[in-house]
Amino acid sequence: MTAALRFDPIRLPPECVKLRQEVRAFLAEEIAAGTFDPHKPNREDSDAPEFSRRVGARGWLGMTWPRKYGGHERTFLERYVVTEEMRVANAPTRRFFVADRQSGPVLLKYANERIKMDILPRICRGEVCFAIGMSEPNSGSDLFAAKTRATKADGGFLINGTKIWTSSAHIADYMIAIFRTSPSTKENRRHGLTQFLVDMKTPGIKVNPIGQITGQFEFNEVVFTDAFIPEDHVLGEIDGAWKQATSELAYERSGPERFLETYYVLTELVRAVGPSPDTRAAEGIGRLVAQLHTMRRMSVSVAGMLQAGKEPVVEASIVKDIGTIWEQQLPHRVRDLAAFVDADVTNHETLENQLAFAMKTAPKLTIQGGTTEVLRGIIARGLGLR
Amino acid sequence: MTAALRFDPIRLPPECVKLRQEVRAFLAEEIAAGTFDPHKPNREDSDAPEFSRRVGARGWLGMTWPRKYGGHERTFLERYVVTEEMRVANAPTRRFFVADRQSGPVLLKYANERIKMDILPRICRGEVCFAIGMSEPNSGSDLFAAKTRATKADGGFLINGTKIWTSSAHIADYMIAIFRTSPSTKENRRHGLTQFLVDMKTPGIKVNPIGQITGQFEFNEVVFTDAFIPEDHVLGEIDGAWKQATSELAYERSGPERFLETYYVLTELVRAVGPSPDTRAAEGIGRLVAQLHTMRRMSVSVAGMLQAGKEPVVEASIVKDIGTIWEQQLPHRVRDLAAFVDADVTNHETLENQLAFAMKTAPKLTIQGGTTEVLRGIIARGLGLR
Amino acid sequence: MEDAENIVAQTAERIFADLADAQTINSDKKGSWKAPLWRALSEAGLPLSWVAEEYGGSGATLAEGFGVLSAAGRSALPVPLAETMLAGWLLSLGKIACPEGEMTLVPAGPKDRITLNGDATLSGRARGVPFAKEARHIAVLAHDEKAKPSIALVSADKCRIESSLNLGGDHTDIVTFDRVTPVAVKPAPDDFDLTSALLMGAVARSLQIAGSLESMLEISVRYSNERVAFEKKISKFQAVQHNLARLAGESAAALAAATSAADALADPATPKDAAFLEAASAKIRCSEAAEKAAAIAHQVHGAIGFTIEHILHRYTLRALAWRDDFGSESYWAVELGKRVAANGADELWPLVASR
Amino acid sequence: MEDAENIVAQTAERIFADLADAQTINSDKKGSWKAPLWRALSEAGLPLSWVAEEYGGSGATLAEGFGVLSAAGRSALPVPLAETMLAGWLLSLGKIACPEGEMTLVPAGPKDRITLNGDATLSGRARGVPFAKEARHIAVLAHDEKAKPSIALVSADKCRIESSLNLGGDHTDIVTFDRVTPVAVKPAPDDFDLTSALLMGAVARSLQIAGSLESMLEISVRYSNERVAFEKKISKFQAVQHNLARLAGESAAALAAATSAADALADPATPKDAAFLEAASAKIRCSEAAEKAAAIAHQVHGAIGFTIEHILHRYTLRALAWRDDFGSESYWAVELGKRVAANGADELWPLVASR
Repeated sequence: MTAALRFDPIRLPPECVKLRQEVRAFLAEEIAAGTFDPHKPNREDSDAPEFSRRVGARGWLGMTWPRKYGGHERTFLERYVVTEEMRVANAPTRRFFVADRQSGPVLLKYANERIKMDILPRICRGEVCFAIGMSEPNSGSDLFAAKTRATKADGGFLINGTKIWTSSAHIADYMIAIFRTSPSTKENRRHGLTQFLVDMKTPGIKVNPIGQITGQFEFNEVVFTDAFIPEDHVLGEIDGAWKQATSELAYERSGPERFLETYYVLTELVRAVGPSPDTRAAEGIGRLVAQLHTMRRMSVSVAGMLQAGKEPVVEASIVKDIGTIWEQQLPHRVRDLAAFVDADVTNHETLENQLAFAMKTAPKLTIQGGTTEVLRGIIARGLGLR
Repeated sequence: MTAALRFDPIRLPPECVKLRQEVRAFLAEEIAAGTFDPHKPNREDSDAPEFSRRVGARGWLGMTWPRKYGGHERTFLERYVVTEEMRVANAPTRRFFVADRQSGPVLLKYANERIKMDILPRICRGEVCFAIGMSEPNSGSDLFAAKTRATKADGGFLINGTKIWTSSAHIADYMIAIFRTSPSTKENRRHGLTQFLVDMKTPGIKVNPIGQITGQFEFNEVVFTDAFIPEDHVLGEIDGAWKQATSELAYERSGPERFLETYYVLTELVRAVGPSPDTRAAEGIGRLVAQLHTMRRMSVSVAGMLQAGKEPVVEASIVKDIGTIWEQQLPHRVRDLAAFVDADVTNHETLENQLAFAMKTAPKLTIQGGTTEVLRGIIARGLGLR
Repeated sequence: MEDAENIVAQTAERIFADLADAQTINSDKKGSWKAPLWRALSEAGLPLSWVAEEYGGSGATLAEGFGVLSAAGRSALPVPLAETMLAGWLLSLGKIACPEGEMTLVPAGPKDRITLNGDATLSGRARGVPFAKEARHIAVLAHDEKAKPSIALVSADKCRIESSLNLGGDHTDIVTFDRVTPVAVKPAPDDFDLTSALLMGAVARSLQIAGSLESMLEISVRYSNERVAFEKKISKFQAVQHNLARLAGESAAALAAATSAADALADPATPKDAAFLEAASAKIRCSEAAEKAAAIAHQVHGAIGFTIEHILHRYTLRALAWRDDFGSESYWAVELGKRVAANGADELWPLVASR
Repeated sequence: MEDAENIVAQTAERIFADLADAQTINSDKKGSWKAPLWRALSEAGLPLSWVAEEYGGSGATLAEGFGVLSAAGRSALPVPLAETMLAGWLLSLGKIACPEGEMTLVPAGPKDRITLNGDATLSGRARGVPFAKEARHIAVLAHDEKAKPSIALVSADKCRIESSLNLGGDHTDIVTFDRVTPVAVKPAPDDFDLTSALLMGAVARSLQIAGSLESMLEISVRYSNERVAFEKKISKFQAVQHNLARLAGESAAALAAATSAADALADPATPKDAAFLEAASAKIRCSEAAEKAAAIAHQVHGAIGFTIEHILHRYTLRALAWRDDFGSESYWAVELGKRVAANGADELWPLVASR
C-alpha cells in the first residue's frame, strides 16, 4: 500500500464499560440536580465552574497524565469514554475541555517542573480554564503568518499584537499562544514563532468578546499591549514552535467531539418519528446511524493508536475531515427526514429549536481547529502527494 | 455583481412545438420499423448510416447553417428541440452528431469555400461522419501539450504522431484535429498548434479501436505516419489554434446531451414504481425531476444566448459541470430508489440492464470533452479568480 | 422580462440600496432603519405591486413584481414586502380592496387549513406564518364545510399570534383563528385552491433564495480576492476556486429555476401541469442550492463569516430559513414525484419538455 | 487480529500475488489463469477455511477467514472463494460435511425464501446468487411450513440456473429449486435465521469492498504521481490532492467499518444488537463508500481508466457490484432504522457506544 492507513478494531476493555456506567450515573445526577439540560445545547455554558470541579473530583480530568501531577494514569480509551459520554449528554464542558484535551498535554511536554506542579493538578481538579492563542486577524489557517511579537525584556518578554477567534478567552485563566520571537527565514517560513504560557491576569491583556451567528459569545479578540511574560513561561524551543505544532494538533483532530457536535438532533429525530417510521425515515435514520457508528469506530481506533504510543496524524485528520462534514450536514438531513413529522408530537418544539441552533453552529465545524482544506492537505501529504 | 451570470427564461416559440411533434412522429416510425430500440442504450450504434440520411432528409442536420451550404437557417432553439428528442429516444445519432454539433460550425468559420461547398451539404444530408482529434497519449485535459507534428511538405503537411480517445474514428470520414506546426514559446505555451481537416482515407492513417469498460468500442487510437494533408485543409490561423479552441468548445458544453446521457434510467424507474409510489420513492423522483428540469431550463437558456449571438462560455461550463455530475450519479440514485421494487414488475430486467450500462458509462461523463476540473477552472476564470 | 427593462424592480433596487444596506441594518441594533424603509417602499407602491389600481394598488404585472422579489432576495430584505405583495395578490383574486400597511398571508404551508364557518367567521391554525407579528392584516384562503374556497381579509389583532423567529431572525409565527370575523370575505376564483396559493408563495421564496445566493456569490468572490493566506490571495488556491465554481453553479441553478418558474406563472398560456412542475421544481432546487451555497460561502469566509458583525449571515441564514416557507423541498418533491408517477413513465419527458 | 499475525491471510495474499495478478487476468481472454488459481487455493485449504477439520475443512478462526476476504477484495478476486467459505460456514453450522470444489450459498438476498417441503425436497427461487453457474454445490438455508430453519447441501446440477453477469463480469444468477432433493439436510442451530445468514454475507462483502477500495487508492495515488498534465505531475494539483484525500477517507471508513464488523462477529461475546449494528453498518457504509471511491478513482485516471485494458475497472466495477449482494445498503438502512426507532431514542446512544 502506498498509504498504510490502519483502523484496527478496538474492543473496549471491561474497565471502560464500568467507567461508562459511572459517567452516565454522574451525568444523570447532574441533570436531575438542574446543572444542565441535555436537550438544550444552545445555552451559554461558559460558567459552570462547580460542575468542572465535580468532574475533576471524579478523576475524569487529566486521566492519562502521571499521578505526580494530579493525573490518574488511565488509558486513552478510558478518557475516550468519558469524553463521548459528556459530549452526547451536552454537558457543560467548555470550562475544562481545552485544558484537558490540549493545554495539559502541551505543558506536560514543554513546561518546566515548577509550572507543571503548579498548574496540572489544578487542571485535574477542574479549577482552571485554558484558551489557545493561534489565529490572528491576518493569519487564520496559515498559523505561520502570525505577527504578534514577543520582544525580549528583562527576565522575560513583552507581548504586543492581537489574537482572534480565541475560544473561552473571556473566562480563561491561562492561554497557550504562539508569538513571533524572530522573523521567518527564507529557507523556513515557519521559523521564528515560540510557544508561551500566558497568565490571563497579566496586565496589558484586553479581551473583547465577538458575537457569533448562534447568538453566543464564545470566541474573542485578545489584544496584548506590553504584556509581560516571564522567561520560564516559554514552552519548548525558542523560534521552534513549528516543530511542536503538528503533534499537538493531533489531539485536536479525532476525538468524539469531532463528529458529535450536532448529534442531539439525531436522537431527537428518532424520538419524533416514533417507533414505526415509514421507509423513508427508517432508511434515513439507518444510514445516519451507520455513518455515525463508522466514524466512532474510526475514532476509537485512533484512541487505541494514541494509547499504543503512535502519532496517527493522517488517520486523525481523516476522522476529522469526514466527521466535521458529517456533523455539519446532519441538521439538514434531519430536517429533511423530519419534514413530515406531525407538529403535534411532544418533542416538536425541542426538535425545531435544536435544528435551528445546529444549523447556525454548522458553518464553524469545518473551519475551527483546522479547515477542511488544511486537513485534506495533511492527508494528501500522508499519501505521498506533496 | 462580480459575475453577471444570466439564465433568462426562454419560452420556446410555436415553431419549436410543431417541430417537436414532427421529430417525435419520425422517431416513433423509426422505432416501429426496428431501426433502434429506445429501451436499449447499450447497443452498438456506430453504423446507422441509413438513419443518418433520413434525419438529414428531414432537414434536421445543419439546421442553423446557411442555405447555400445545405443548411436550413433555423434557430438554435429549433436545433435544441431536435437534439433533445433524439437523445431522450436513444436514437442512433453517433454517426452524425459530432459533424452537426462541432465540426460543421468549425468548417463554416475556418474552411475555404471549396471545402465548405463540398463537405457541409454532405453533413446536412447525413452522409459523413466526423471525429475530433484533440487528446494524445501524453496530453489529455492539457490540449496544448499536443506533440503530433505537422511538418511542411510540398503543397501541404506531413503528419506524424498519435491521437487517442478519438470517438468514432473507426467509422469517420473526416477528422478535425490539432497538430503541432511550431514549438510553443516561452511567452505563450499555447502557441504552435494548428487546426486541420483530415480526410480519414488518407494513406498513413491507422485506426486502432480501444475497448471500453462498457463493452463498446467507441473510441480509438489514431496513428499518423507521414500522412499528407493538403495546404488548403488548414483551418484558421497557422500556430494559432488556441485562439479558436475556446469558442469552439462552447458548442460542446451545454447541450441537452450533457445531462441526458443516462436519463433513460429515470423513465424506467418511474415505470417500475408504478402509479402510487411510497413517500421515499416519490420524494426521490420529485427531486430528480426538479434537478433535471432546472438543468434543462438552464440549457435552453444557453441555446437562447447562442441564438442571440452571445458566447456564454461560463454559463455553458456551469451547465456541463452540474449536468455531467448529475447524469453520473443518476444511475446510483435510481438504484437506491429502485431497491424495493418487486422483481416481478414487467420492466425489472430492462431496468437492471439499463442500470448496469449506465453505471459503466458514468465514469466517462465527467472526463470527456472537458473534465470537471477543467470546467471549474473555466468558471473560476469567469468569476475573476484567475 | 429582463430586469433591465423592469422599471418597478429598478425602483425597488434603488430603495434597497439607499435604505436597506446590509451593513447598516446589521450594525443598527435599534431597528431605526425599518420605518423609513417601509415608508419609501409604500410611497413607491411596491407592497401592493400586484393589486390593480381600482383596488388601491399600483397594478404592476406579475413579471414586474417577480423582479422586485429577486431584488429583495439579493438584499436579504428583512421586512414583509414579499408577504404583503402575496397578500395583495390573493385579495385581488377575491376582488377585495387592499388596506394600507404590512400584510401576510395564510396558508404559509401545506398543513394550514382554515375553515370558513357557517356564521362567516374563520377558525383554524396556521404555523410558520412569516411576519405575522408585524402585519396589520392577513389575507386568508379558507374553505367552508363543502370545501368551497373563499378569500378573506382579516385584521391581525383579531388573531392569536404566538411569536417566534426563523433562522434569519425574522418573524415566523403561529396564527390561531378562533371564530374571527373577517373584514371582508369573497369566493375564490374557479379552480383556485390551496395548491395554487402555495405555488405562488413557493415561487416568491424561490426568487428570494436565488437572489440571496447571487449576493453570497458576489461577496464570497470579493472576499476571496482580498483575503491573503499562505502568502497569496485565497482566490488563487485551486480548492477555493473550485468551491466558488460550485457556488456559482448552485447560484446559477437557483436563478434559472426561480426565474423560469416566475415566467411560467406570469404567462397565462402556461398549462397547469407545466406551472406545477416549474413552481415545485423551483422551490425544490432553490432549497437544495441554499444548503450547498451557504456552506460554501461560510467555508470561503472562514471565522469572520461566523461573526454577527459580518453581513454574510444575513444572506445565508435567510436563504436557509426560506426553505421552510410555503412547503419545504421535501413536501414539493413528494407531491411532484406522486404526480409524475401517477401520469406514468411515458408522460415524464413530454412534461419536462413542455416549455 | 492484525493481518501481520494472520498466517492464513498471508498465505492467501501470496497465492493472489502469484496467480491472480490483476493485469495478467485482465489480459488473459481465455481464462487460463482460473484453474491453477483455484487449485492453489484449494491445496492451501482456503475455500474451506471456516470448516472444522472433522468436516473436511482447515478449521481456521472466523477472524483468520475474514483476513482472507480482505485480501481477496484487495485483489478483486474473480473466483468464488468468499462464497465457498460462506457456504462451508453455513454447512458447518448444520454439521454437514463439506464436499470439494466451488460452492455458493442461498440466501443471497433478503427476498430469497426457500421452502423445505414435507417430502424433504426444496422449492423456491433465489436471485443474484453469486457464482452459482460456476458452483458444484449450493449451501441453502430453508424453512419448513412451520418456519423452522434447516440447512441443506444441494448439488448445483439439480437446480435450474439462469445465468447473468454482474457489473464486474462475475456470475450472479437466478437459481430455481423445483422440488430438489438435497444431498443432506439438517436442522439449523437455535436462534439462527435468514438475518443471521445475510449478516455474515454482508460482512464478507463489506471486507471485499473495503479491500478493493484500498487498491483503488493505491493505484490512483501511484497514477497521480506518474501522470503529467499542464507541465506537472497531476498529484501536485490541489484539486487532485483533495480528491485523493476524499478517496482515502472513503477507503478508511470502509476499512474501519468492515474490520470492526468482522471483529464483532468473530467475538462470541458481542451482544446480538451490537452485531446487527456492526454488520448492517458495514454493508451500508462500505456500499456508500464504493460509489464515491469508484467515481474519484476514475476521475483521477481520466480516459485510460475507462479502457478495458486498464485494471482499474476490475476494482471499481466489482466494488459497485458487491453492493447488491446479501442485502443492499438501502435494505440494511431500512432494517437498521426500524430497529433504532423501535428501541426508542434513548437507546440509540447506548447501542452505538456498546463496543
